[in-house]
Amino acid sequence: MTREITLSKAVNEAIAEEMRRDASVILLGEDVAEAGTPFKVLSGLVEEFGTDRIIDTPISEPGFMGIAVGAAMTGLRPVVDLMFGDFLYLVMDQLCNQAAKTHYMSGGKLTAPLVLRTNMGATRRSAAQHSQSLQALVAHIPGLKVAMPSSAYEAKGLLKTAIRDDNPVVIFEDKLMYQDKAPVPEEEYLIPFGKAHIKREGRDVTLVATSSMVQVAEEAAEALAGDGISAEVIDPRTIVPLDEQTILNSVRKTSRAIVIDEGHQSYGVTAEIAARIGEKAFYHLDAPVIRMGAMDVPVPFSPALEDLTVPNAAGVAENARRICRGELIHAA
Amino acid sequence: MTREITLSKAVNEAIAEEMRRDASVILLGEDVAEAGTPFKVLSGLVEEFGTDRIIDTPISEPGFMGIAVGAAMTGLRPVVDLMFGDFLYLVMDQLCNQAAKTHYMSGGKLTAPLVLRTNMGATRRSAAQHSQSLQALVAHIPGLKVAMPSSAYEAKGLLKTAIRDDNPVVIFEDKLMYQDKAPVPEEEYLIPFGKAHIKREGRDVTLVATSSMVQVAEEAAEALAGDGISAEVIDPRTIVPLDEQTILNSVRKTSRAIVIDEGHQSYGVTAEIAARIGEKAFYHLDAPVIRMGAMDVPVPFSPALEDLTVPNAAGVAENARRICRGELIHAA
Amino acid sequence: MSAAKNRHNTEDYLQMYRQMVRIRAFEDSANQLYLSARMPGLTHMYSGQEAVAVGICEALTDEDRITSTHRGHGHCVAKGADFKAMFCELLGKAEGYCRGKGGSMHIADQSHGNLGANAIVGGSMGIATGAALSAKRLGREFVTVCFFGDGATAQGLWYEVMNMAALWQLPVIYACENNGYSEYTRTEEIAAGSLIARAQAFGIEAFQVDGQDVLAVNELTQQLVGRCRTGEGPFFIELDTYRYHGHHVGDINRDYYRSRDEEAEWKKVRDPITNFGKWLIDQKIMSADELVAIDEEITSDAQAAVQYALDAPYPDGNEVDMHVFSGVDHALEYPGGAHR
Amino acid sequence: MSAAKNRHNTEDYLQMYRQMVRIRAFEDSANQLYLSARMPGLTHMYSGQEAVAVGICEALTDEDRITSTHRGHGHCVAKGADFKAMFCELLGKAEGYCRGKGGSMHIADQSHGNLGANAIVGGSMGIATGAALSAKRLGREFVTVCFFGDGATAQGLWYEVMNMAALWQLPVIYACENNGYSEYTRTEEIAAGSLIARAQAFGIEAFQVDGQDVLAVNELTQQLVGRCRTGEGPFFIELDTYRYHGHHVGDINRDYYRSRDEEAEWKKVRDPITNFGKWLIDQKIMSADELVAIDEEITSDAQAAVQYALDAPYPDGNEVDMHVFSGVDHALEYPGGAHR
Ligand SMILES: Cc1ncc(C[n+]2csc(CCOP(=O)(O)OP(=O)(O)O)c2C)c(N)n1
Ligand SMILES: Cc1ncc(C[n+]2csc(CCOP(=O)(O)OP(=O)(O)O)c2C)c(N)n1
Ligand SMILES: [Mg+2]
Ligand SMILES: [Mg+2]
Repeated sequence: MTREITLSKAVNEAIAEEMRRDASVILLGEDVAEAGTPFKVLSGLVEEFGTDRIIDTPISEPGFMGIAVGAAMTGLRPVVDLMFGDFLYLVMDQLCNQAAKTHYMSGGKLTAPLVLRTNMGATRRSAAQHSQSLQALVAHIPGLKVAMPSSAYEAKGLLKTAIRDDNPVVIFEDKLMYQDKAPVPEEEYLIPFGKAHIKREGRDVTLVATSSMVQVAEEAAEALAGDGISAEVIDPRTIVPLDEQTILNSVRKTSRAIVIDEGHQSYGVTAEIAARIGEKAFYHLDAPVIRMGAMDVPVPFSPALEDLTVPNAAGVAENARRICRGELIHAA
Repeated sequence: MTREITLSKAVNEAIAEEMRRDASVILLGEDVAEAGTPFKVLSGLVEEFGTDRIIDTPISEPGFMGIAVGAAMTGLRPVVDLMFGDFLYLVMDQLCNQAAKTHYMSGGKLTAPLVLRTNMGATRRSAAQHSQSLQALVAHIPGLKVAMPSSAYEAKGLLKTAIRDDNPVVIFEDKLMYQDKAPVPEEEYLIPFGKAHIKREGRDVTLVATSSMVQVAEEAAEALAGDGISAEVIDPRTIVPLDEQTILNSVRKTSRAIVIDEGHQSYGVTAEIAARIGEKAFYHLDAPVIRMGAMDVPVPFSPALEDLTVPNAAGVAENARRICRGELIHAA
Repeated sequence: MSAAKNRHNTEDYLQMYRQMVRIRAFEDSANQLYLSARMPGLTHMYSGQEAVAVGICEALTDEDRITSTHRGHGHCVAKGADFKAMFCELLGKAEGYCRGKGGSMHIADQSHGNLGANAIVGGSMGIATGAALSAKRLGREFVTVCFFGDGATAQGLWYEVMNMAALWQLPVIYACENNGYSEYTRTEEIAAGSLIARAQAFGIEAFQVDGQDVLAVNELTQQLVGRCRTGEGPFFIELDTYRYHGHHVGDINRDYYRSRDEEAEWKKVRDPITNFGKWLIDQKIMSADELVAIDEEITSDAQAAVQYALDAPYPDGNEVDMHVFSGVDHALEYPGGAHR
Repeated sequence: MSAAKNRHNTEDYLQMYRQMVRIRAFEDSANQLYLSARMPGLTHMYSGQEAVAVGICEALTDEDRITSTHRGHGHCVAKGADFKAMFCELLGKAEGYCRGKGGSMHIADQSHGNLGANAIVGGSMGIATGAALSAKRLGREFVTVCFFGDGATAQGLWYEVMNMAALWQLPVIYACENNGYSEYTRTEEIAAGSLIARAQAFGIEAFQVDGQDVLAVNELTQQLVGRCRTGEGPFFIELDTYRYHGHHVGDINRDYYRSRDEEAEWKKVRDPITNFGKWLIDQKIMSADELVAIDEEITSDAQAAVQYALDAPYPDGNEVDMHVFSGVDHALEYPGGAHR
């Protein structure tokens, strides 16, 4: 049985189900209990699980991140709620120097099974310190897995998998999608890490898109269909591990690729995926791999500027048309 | 007049010269004064400039990074000494949410002219928390400039430029190169940001290498010359701004490229440079762009393992031979 | 409140009254803009806390610096900002203090020494301390006040910079506006022990003051600013206060974390403007009519500024990659080009 | 030191003596390895501080947890670790506690509850507090001791986790080994106010104890551990102590920051092993000869372990991408392949 629920509800269900299944799962963060977070994603959980398991913290991101690492090393499975992805900078040491390296540095003796749930996404008029999409930072650090759900379905299935994973996992929810609905089965399901999802099959161009950008890619694909261009849309779902094979197979078929991600373009996620395609599908490519990340500018507050900074469907479609027409976009 | 001095001495001279020139330059960090840092890079500065300008701090990286931002906004030009690049995680919020965005968020009214000097580089048997090369993290953040000197000459010239820049600059010194000597003019000089240096001209393959990897690339080029392969070695010197043009011109000439950097390979510096080459020199490439970053593993302590994790000259030369022979490295 | 000192303070008293009323008027207008869906994003109202910003900033000169918070309009007005440029900023317009790039949470007013609001809780504690380091190193007399909330005391950064400020005797005043809540949580639930004691543990002289009493706040601040100028400092002040609105303008249903009665009680008994107004009348400094006239003038100023901002133009799209780097006109090669 | 409690404590006393001597012997051997260029990298000697680690760890069970620091050999030995696996780790050998992947600064011994040394100063404060949260949530009785130095008190993280530990009454003991220096800087230059007061400001009961007196340390810890087990906690202990060597083994010329006289004085007057040995003899618990016999036995154990470690094999190259992720045998497709 499948019904339509919001991404917010999907996250809520994933946590509730895992907390029911496993008494060692706890959740901690700012205003997660009675308030259920500012986005109300966690509403109702404290009523079921109590303040012993749904734990309100002071505004101490490094502190509660560190506490989660220690708790994870000693028998709990903490889910950390980081209110905005922009606060990642504050927890980087505990996440990247401690959690990510614990298993390796101890020669496999210690584990830190924790989940850091946070968000990403601009165009919410929240300005430079509440709009960043910082997935590239954590994807660069060995020892961390990184998931980027693109709908309520993925949000639930990936989060449940994350909670059961014995490694630290960072999961980025798009804060603009919390109210978006998608079909989600009533029955329990998990989504494995490292398996991309072919959202739409196509022949002429591959659109690899993460999180919010999957919708953008689908919209572009729809527009392109009208022009007789058949676009394949691939959602990697996790960027670490990255399902290179599915992406490469697609590009080998279509010979063209555009990579779209809402993080800043330079030194970002699009670079890695484009570089791998360029390296490993080189002899199949008919055109350069196009990257579309967010502009390399801090996110401006003004709506007149902010909307310019992120990739949109029209831009994706236009780039797709150009490479399909064989235009040498950067031949200069 | 040019003499040979160590990279350590070059850094020391750069700071001394800039402090003499500009009374608003101060330096702060742990054990920078009497101790002159654990690497002794700053020895003698406190004797000349006093503890008012060479300031020992407590072990409070976020704190003194934040203090530097505020000082920079109000008339000083702080040089922050971050003892190990691995501690970047601790200062990310102040560096990336504050310093990097101040100019933009204020619509150009405020500036934060500061330099964060830190280091990078493995194979020093310092294990996972003292061996990272985290340049990719800061290169991803708009508003930060990022310099990676490859010898004493660059270390001095780039640092002086950094101190005079009105923007926050992060400069990574390779901690294994502090005692390496190179010719450095007695006369004052600056090295502009965003201008790559062609270390060695060649026809057959372009080796783009950063910091410590420039030496590795030169060694490989030397070996390749013996095989009749002419390699061009390019040192970007700054990865933000990146001198795309010089790199592209070279690749358009050689038709082949290998990108080498000591940061982790995935979602790292090699990805960005390879992706740009793949996109903008696509029609000139005869072979896939090869990336050689550090392995995607935390840096292991054991010498038997650590040495495996970073690119070396033999590996670079071998990859170069393969692409020059037209071997389809990743054709599978 | 104590008795008026002497008549020549009249100007100061009036200025404080006006500034508190200006903040309240600004926030009422901002809230209306939100409620009528004419303001992008969310914003945090300062109403109720006016005596803190005004009492402190009236003890400062334009040379003195402040750092502000997500709840920053009050600090900005109190430090001398202009309504029009502020509303323009809140609406993302080109004439805003930050050309629309910062918005409510990043509003800065360099000309009056406001180093900026900050959307990272506690994020400006280092900046304020660094400004104080500048003053000391450059031999300048300015003092820096670091505003932050009770919730921000949970950020480790504060302890790091207090330690350095104390070691280096920096002219900085840490001003903690304890409004009893951080977001939807009562202060008692997130702060163990005593805030005052936390500062004192670093050897910092610490004070607690009624944040609803503008004169008490101002008097204490004057003393401490004076001491800072003669080489003393740092200092810590905890100011007890209250926010009238929700955590942000969208926080309407808040019974689950605080009662309407509690809110009503503060407004009735401890309103900083009402009480100071009464005192001005009691002390025969102003008449009730004169105060009403001031209120009305300021309200109409605010309305005019709102209208001005609503009519003002947005920044041109090509500004999007300006100001990324100082000294670089445009940071991107193709801002509107092939990549969008 | 106070008088011996009663004869049935003899075993405990002996165990403390042995453990202190074992730490000293371990460090002497490690230093020799460094000086003879047979150890990769640098390491930080614990010598001089033995009474802290031993006094505390002897009040703990194997179920109790500790977190350790860059100066971690002492904690590791005191918590029950084996010489061979430790030396193997220091030399990067496969039989090391961490298969050579961690080295001196990351040595961990899960089997005895040592959650690991940490090369980030203060980096384990969250981990220790989190372990205490586990104990409380899982209804288990274990107590966690968080070791750190005086220099680490400058890390903001400590204040953040103290606040939560106090709010949530967690069974954790923060043990600050104040050895007077952080690297090449005296504590007074980097710590304003009072360390004890900093903990107290969060409502945490705080103690100061002579870190050279193993019995005093042990007695206090026993009390606090007992109270933690019955639901009290957190606690803070400041232990005054001294490191005999340089900051690390390579810090040989250190006159510029501390005098040889100061070092000699501590060694002469306040050595924890010498003094405890004397006390054991005074109390007629042991004879001087018996003590010498113990010392010799331990020294030869250490030497044997060093030789064992020197002869032991390095990990195979293919281990390089193992243990990146739990549940993934090898993280990389081509660890030794085309990319090196
Ligand atoms: C580092 C960080 N964590 C969390 C938030 C989300 N947040 C914004 S305001 C706030 C509460 C702040 O409370 P307080 O400091 O008391 O200020 P008040 O809102 O009461 O003025 C929180 C948690 C943030 N902006 N920054
Ligand atoms: C975050 C961080 N900053 C700086 C360092 C470098 N460092 C290593 S040990 C040390 C001094 C620590 O002093 P203390 O905590 O007193 O411990 P002690 O060495 O005296 O045992 C410093 C600064 C580090 N490892 N981590
Ligand atoms: Mg508050
Ligand atoms: Mg110390």
